[in-house]
Amino acid sequence: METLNYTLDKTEKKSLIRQIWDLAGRSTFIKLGVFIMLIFGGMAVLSPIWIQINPAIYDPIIGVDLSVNGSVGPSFKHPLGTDDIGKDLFSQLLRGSQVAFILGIMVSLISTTLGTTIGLFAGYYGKISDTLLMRLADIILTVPILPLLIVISGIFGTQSNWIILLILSFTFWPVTARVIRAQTLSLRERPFIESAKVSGISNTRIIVKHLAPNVLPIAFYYLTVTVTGAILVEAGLSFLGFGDPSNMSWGMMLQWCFVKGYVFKAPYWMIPPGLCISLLSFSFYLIGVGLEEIVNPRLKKR
Amino acid sequence: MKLRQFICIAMIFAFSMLCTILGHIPQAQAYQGLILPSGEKMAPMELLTLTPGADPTLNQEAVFIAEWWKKIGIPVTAKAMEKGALVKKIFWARDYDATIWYLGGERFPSYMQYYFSEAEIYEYGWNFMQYKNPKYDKLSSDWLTLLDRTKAQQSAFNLQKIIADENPQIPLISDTQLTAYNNTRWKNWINQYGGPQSFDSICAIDPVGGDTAKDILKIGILKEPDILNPLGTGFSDTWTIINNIYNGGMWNQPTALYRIAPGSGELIPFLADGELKYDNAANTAIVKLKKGIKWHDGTKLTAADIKFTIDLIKEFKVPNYKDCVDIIDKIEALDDYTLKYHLTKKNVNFYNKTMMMIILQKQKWSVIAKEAKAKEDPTKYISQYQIKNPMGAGPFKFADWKKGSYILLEKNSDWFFKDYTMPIGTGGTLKFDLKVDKILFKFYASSELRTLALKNGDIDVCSIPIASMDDFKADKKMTIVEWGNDWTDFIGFNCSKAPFNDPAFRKAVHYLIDKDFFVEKLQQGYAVPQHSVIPAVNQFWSDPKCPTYGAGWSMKKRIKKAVKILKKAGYTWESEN
Amino acid sequence: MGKYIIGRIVQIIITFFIVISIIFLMFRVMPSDPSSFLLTPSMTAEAKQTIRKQFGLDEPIAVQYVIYLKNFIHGDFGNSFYSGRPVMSIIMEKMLNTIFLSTTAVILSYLIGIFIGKAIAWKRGSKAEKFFVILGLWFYTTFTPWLGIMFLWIFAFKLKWFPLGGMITPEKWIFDPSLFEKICDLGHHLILPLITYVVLWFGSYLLLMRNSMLETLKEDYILTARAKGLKEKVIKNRHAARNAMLPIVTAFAISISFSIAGAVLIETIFSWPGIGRTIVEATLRQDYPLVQGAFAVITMVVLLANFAADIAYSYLDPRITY
Amino acid sequence: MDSVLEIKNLQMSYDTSEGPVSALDNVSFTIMAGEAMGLVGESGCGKTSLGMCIMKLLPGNAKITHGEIFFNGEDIVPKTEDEMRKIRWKGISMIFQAAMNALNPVYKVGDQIIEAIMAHDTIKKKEAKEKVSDLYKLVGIDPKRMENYPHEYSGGMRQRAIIAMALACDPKFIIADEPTTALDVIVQDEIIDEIKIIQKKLNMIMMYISHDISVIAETCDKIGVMYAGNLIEYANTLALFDNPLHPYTIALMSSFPSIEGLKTKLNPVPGEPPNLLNPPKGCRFYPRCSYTREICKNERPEFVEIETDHFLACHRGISWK
Repeated sequence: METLNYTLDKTEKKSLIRQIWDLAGRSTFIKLGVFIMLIFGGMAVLSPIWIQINPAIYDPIIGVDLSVNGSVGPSFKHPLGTDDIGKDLFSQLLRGSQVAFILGIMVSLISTTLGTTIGLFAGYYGKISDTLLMRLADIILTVPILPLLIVISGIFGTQSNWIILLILSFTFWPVTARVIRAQTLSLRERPFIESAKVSGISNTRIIVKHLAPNVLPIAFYYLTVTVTGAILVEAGLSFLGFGDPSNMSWGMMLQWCFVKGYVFKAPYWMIPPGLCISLLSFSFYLIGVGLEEIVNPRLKKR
Repeated sequence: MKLRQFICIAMIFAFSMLCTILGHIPQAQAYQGLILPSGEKMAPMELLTLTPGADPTLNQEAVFIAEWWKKIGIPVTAKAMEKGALVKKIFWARDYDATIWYLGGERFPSYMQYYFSEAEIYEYGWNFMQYKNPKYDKLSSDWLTLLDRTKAQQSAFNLQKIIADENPQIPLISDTQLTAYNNTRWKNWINQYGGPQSFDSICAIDPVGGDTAKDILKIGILKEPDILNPLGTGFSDTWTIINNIYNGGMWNQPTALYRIAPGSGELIPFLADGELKYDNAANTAIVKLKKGIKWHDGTKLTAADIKFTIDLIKEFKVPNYKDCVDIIDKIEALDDYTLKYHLTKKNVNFYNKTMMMIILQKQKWSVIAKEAKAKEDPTKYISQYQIKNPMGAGPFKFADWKKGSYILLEKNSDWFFKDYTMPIGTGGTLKFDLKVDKILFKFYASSELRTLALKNGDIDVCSIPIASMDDFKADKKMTIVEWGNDWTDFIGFNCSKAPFNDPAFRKAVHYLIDKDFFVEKLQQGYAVPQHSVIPAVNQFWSDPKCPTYGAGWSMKKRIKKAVKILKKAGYTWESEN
Repeated sequence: MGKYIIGRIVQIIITFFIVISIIFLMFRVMPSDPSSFLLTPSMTAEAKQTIRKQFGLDEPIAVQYVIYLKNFIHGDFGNSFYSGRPVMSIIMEKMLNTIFLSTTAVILSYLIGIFIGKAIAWKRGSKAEKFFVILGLWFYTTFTPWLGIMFLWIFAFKLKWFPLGGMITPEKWIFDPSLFEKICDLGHHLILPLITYVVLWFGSYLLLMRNSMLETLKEDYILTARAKGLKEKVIKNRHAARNAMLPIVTAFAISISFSIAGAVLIETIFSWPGIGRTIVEATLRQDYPLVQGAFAVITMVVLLANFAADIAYSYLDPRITY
Repeated sequence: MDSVLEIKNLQMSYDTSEGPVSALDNVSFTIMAGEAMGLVGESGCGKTSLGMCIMKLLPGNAKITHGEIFFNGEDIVPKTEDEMRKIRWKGISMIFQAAMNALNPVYKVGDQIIEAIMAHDTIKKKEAKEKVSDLYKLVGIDPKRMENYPHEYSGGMRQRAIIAMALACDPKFIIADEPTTALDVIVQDEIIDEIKIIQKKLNMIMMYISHDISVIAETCDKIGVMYAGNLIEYANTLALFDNPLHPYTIALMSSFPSIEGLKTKLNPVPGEPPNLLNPPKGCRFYPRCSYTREICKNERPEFVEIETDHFLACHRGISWK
């Protein structure tokens, strides 16, 4: 990744985001990714509206359709059927969309911001701060994430999405930090940084004004890829029974399906959440790969 | 154009966040803001429960109970915790308002004493509800010394009535355990205590068809036992295996010298020969042993083995059996087949626990005990001792254990009780045919896979989830056995903390719990609502006349009744309409 | 080289020490009590205290920590709370099963991923490239347990081609089969989890290889090779792929170690008695020593794999000398 | 003398996401046996593209749209990749620009040369090795160094090794693409001398690509000047130096210090090369030319022989005739 040589000339007129958008428009991957993502965004928005139709039945946590006996398949009233106690699966799926979006995006925002900042500072200042931060990153990278999260979840005794969010954010930053640091190291030697240094601009200002814009495209790439990681890890945790039991994420839906013994009996219960998890993480990864091809010139067609 | 797209997506995110918040706004209730008689507004509380992965039913019960309690303005939320954390919070720290927990599993319900007596309120004690009632304490400790069964039963009913009226806990439901077996291979399963996988059932079943010698009974279990040491393990799945090697021996399969008939609560001799002779004045008991009982290696099981076991447990203070031996001052082997127990105090635990205790072979265990004494921590050593080849006097011998896959037991052809008929329950008899040649315990990681394996014929018998009931009912090859669980869920209140220190409040919230909803919805009919601390399946001890707190009522009626009780007790609301 | 290796070993030891210390501390501050799982009704208060004492939970944290480290240095991970068995023997037994499955899976998916990745990078811009990239991405982001369940459902439940999980068929092993039968049985059980693993993972190698290959193809020596009039196959395999493999070798060693850690989900779905499942179960039972031990072993494996990858890299790339 | 290489009206363009880029246009020249031809021009003017066209080593998005390349009397433009493979290195070989990366870092240098020989001649490895050893002596490297990896060579040695590699199959024609750019001056001189000597000794034809007209003047018999994908002037070295006709050539010459050390004023060419995505309709040098006329703007000048062996593409030159 040290070959990411995407530096932007200060004299270019278009803004960075604008440029990425212009290029993104040409990537099939990004278009497909955004398309899928918008569908799930729509689902997240639909969730509260759907609940308001009949809160007593469609609430994903406490709504129970008393007229239903046991788990039933799709019908007009319940587009995806109900679970074994008569709760609407469609409303659960919609709520899951919200959880996945909020968790995934928050985790990636926090961890990428953290990673970018740490990477910039470690790369720019070097010396002890660099060594310490990168050793810390190494240690975090050494520890396998899912088992670690299981252990931490077990330790907390009770799970909430906020705890999962925090843990994920603090385990995901090192990947970004490493790449950003490598990039910063090479940028630091560039003439425009040298000249900025000579002209007496403060270090913080150099980092914010000169370095940060140049590493931003890579940060964008990690921003999308981390969302995938966060969604998948949260789903895995929930599936294993370490998720937030007070909410209804997709992993949680699968877990309920599993503990109630409906996995091989009720495809309408088992297939949608798994498919949604996979599709949403797929969409973010697609965008990520599309972005990578843009920000990494070595992958560009000649 | 592209920038507009970006703004669009950003707006969708913002909107969805907003909607999320909107979607979580609670519904308006008729009664809001409960005010205690002391004039304070009731502080928000948590109803603790287990995570869905650990126990889905308990988890959902808490969610719905919290919802119902909200209807009369109690600010409650259900909170799921890992088991270890929950135990620490309720048993150790006592830092909670209300929790869902479960109890039972004992044929003789001695928990009536230790769950509710003031003596157990100390840290780590069993009375985590911190229920104090001197009258109850007196009655329950007396009850433990009553040897007369009728009197003891009446006394137990009185105890249950007090609990039912005072409501330090609210019993909820106990589920019906469902077990299915392959009837093309096996027949005549009996539903004995502990379910069809119990030692009794295995000893009594018949294979279908002729070639019985080749028949392997394949049982699917979920958790692989890690240790086959009866002194160290406390897990029911492990006990399913150990019972068959040792003739039973723990609370979930109480069979040793005697066993308890579930209907009458009487002792039936098993290894023992005839009635137990208790000398009330000297506080001693004499037990005779049947002659000709052999260990798996062919040596005789004698009184010396029993004496050795009790001495061993006393000496090493093995925690699992401590209360079995604590009441024994001294044990003598009068001859090879006669034992004399000297008791320290009068306590029915002698009948109900000591007589059901596991028996270890002196020859084998004296070697282990000797090794243990040399160790730094003998108790730890002996209770964690890895027994490669566990040996008992039971119907099956240990044959093979492939870690991670299976445990194999082989028939003990010299079993004393082969073709033995013994009275069970209220009148029936049970014949230990012992026609099973081998038992194969297969381990599965999930009940899903285990159920499928049963369907595919990979295993012969296992517990099945409610979800599979319809399938199995429709399957002619499968027979389903239902048996009532002797455990019950309950809500325990922290009786030392307002407002749960007020019996009226506890009574009011009891009225709000629709146990029938749990039975019908959560368990789809495969459960029974409980009204007494002792599950109804424990026929002899459970009081059938406990108040039902509005069985069959509608929620409206329940709310009305609860509000009435609370108003009478001086509770008010910030707003009611 | 020697100096570098010593430096790395010191680094590994320090990292390992930090990780196990953190794990230790995490368990000591957790709000739950392991003895809760050994509580049986009818256990007296004294008995409960005895159990706590047995596990050394009544000592102060500092003392526990010193004892823990001392034992660790002697290779003693303590005994499991749940079963009392030495943790090391449980872990070794489970680890073997996990390594058997994961390593086979990683090698297979690695070979498939590299083969396809190489081919599609060569055919840059073709429909096949787009197809495989999207396919690889899709499987890479598929939710593992879900795919496992789907495969079980289709191939084991509906079609009955494969067993429903587990590692062996006990019935077959009871009657002392020949070694060949044992291997066949093991293989039969291995196929479905293996396929799931491979399907899930080949995508990541495919993408890695493709990207690495695309970067390599831009190098001047590829042009030289073409100018030299070498055959396409020679250029693709001898020049491009050989160099593109360099970063993938590092990825390989690391992914073997991570597959061991990531086995949690697959092992749960397929009833595979491995270390991943052990971690989940041990965590649910608050079995500190077992979780600590398993975690320590996994971390060690990861560290050693990284180390091995570095060494292997230096052999494969003559430019690198430590 | 026979013409070994003859290029007629070569046109090549790259497909890019923004549209086709006309990288080569209207390129025609001939190299006779034994001759060394120099190609000069600013960076990005298509010199390397021309070299690649002759080798037919174009990237996937590049296409020869028009023209013929005769090598030994055969047109190689329609040849398939397989046929081309046989011509490469054996017929036409190349000394690459970036010596640093032209050698595969993971193989021994000797092996890489042997590989080239083995790909074309069916000889035993031992013989090939001997041949490489001879080549090493020829270019002035110790044959023992064959067993080393590229990173163990110094820059100059690497360039020599590349020359040895280019000579491995006794090619008829060598394209030297800026072989000395990355080297320091002294080594540069040595290498250039080396190339010159070897070329004469082996009697090969050579195309020497460089942006440094002085280097070319030293090495080559003929000089071609390229500008923005066009070959604008082609003549004998002496003729060109005596009488540069194209304004760009004139400007180019004056922008380099003279070899004789005469102090003339350096005149850098003002402006920037045109964007080849959308080249000027007429003469491509028109926007920077100081002798423009109306016709230059609209009509493209033909590449014609103005004097014997002196070709030119300029309206000014044509009008002179």
